[in-house]
Amino acid sequence: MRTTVCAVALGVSLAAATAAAQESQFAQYQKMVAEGSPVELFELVGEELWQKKQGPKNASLEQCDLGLGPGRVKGAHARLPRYFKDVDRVMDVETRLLHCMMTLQGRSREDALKRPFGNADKPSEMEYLSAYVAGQSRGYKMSPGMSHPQEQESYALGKKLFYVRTGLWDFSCASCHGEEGKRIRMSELPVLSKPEAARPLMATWPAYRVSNSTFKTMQWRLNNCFRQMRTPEPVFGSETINALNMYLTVTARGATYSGPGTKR
Amino acid sequence: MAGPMKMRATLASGYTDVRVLMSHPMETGQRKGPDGKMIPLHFIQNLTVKVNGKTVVEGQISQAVSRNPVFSFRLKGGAKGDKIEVSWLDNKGETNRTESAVA
Amino acid sequence: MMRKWMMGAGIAALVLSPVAFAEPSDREVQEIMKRDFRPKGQAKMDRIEQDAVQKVCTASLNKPPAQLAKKLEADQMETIAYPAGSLMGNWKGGAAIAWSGQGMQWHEDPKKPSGGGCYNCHEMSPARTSFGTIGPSLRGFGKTRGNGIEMQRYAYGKIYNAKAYNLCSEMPRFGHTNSLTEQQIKDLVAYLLDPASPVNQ
Amino acid sequence: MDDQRRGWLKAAGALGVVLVAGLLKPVAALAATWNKDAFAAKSAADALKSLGAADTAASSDIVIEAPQIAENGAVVPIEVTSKIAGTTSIAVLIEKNPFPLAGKFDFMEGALAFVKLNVKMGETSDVRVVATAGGRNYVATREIKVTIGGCGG
Repeated sequence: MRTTVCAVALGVSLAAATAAAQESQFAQYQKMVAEGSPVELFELVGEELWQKKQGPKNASLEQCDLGLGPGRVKGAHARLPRYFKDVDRVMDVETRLLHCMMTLQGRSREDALKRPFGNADKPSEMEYLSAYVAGQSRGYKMSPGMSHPQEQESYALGKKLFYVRTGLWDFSCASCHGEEGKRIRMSELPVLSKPEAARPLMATWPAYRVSNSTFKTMQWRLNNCFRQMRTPEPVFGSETINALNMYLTVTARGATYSGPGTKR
Repeated sequence: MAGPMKMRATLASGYTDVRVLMSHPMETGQRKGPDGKMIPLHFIQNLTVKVNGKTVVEGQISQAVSRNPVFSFRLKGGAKGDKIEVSWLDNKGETNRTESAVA
Repeated sequence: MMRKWMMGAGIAALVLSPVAFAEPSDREVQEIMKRDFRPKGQAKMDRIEQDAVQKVCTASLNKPPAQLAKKLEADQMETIAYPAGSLMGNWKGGAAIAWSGQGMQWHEDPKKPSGGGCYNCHEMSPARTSFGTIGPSLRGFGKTRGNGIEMQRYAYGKIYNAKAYNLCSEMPRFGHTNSLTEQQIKDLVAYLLDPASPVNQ
Repeated sequence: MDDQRRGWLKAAGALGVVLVAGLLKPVAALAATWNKDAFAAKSAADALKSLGAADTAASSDIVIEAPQIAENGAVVPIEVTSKIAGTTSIAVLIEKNPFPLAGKFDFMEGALAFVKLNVKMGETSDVRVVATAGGRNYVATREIKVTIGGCGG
């Protein structure tokens, strides 16, 4: 109790000291793994796929409008999710990439989504593209859309969804990510409703994930959480997935994007 | 076909830092594929670092090196523009190489 | 689709605070989820159909009104089917069930037995150093609480349907959802209570 | 069969120059030696014997930088520096791996005795690093703990 009072009184410096004292036992590991990460290999392949002509229209994605206008990739990831007038809805980066595959390349939704999530032996097109696009936002401040009514709706829905008890085993996102200092086995669980926990996390997704030996996207992360919550499968690019992503990204806003990251 | 390699060679204080990323499955021969069959051993065995055509590091490695290997080496001194080349050879005889100038 | 609940939220929306405006109702959220999920493997759509417990715990953010909680806990207690005879199975079987985190996921074979995933959230045997902390430590459970029939019934019931004891508990209802069989739950009871179990060493 | 084989040899002879110039040379130009016995050894001691480094003296001039505890054994970063003058090679061995020798690096004029790599570790283990300088072998050891995380398994 006394430390809490002191921390408030002393402000930043002590707060920093407290954070250091509570540093994860895996901090050194995570730092070294991030320094020696193969993540850039995925950005390289993603850039090739971005420029590759394919689909019925034999077009590349280079004219894809990720929110800054056609063909502007620098800094775009850090401003997503946001409202897109041309489709009158909120989209995160993967939903928008899917949209561009369909509109620019003329591919069907089925074709473009045949394999949204890959594996180590064969990463997916979406994973490579996400790596490239995210890498182009390194150093940019995260500022998802928050002004359009639909963006605010999306945030509000995401926040509600975060606390919905559901699935065969009655979990909500908050069951695991709602309380400080909790673990699943040895995995430390960030309290994602808090900016200080959401920022470092959202600033490093998508990411090379050591457990999968490959690159993974945010939609995969959410999909995989629902799998472990024993629900049916959320639809790729659905309002539910976009809203959860919006809620987490808005909670993390202001962070400097430093991904694509490297995770356990 | 081999996936991409990426290298960065940068001048540090008194040495050149070489960081190289390689796409490779580094299969241990002890993992089952989706078809239930064991995936055979497939891993990089040799790697070579050259500066301006002269070999400076020769590495022999095993399947215990992680998938998509990342290595760092340090070269004495060095100057901007020095040509660094890294190549590898795996147990199936596949090879790849990349080169870049010290920045 | 969600326009309805944005009506009247216009003024709040002008203030750029993300927390200041109206939220969708629980019912609307349910409808959106039903539209946005698809059955896959053994995970059918009924799994996101909220029952009374899930509804109340969602609406109250896990702080249900006391009287309602009491009534629903009593309902949940009635779901617990106690087998006749001893509730103590084999602790060795229980050890494997407690350690396994598999089962009931959409990619898994429903014919294969599930694990209990106990170590995901609980410390149990001191020999297992990889354990979660979402639930309380169960180390020495039987040693400190005894292993008489009352304690067996409590442990069996808690694993079968944790919501009978604490309505908004984060613990799954392993028996009620047919995730674990009667024998598996008995084995877990033994893992918790048997003096020979590593949990009690 | 014999005829066929002779035919193939003849063709190979004719192509010999091309083969050497176009295919074999790049492969030969790579460091083509790979110490099979050392890498197949099932104990660190046997691996070191095969490397001709059975006798080692402890040295505090070999610096191993690695996490004390690794969250996932699939990628364990290890950084090794030998401050021993004239170091010509560094070998990295993971004692408890089925085949302990993970890598051996030879340093020629122009390179510092330094390497950083990621290795797989099946379980908590000592990591042994052997540096060779002036025909003598020096050793340093460090334990790395490996945990299992996640709830899918």
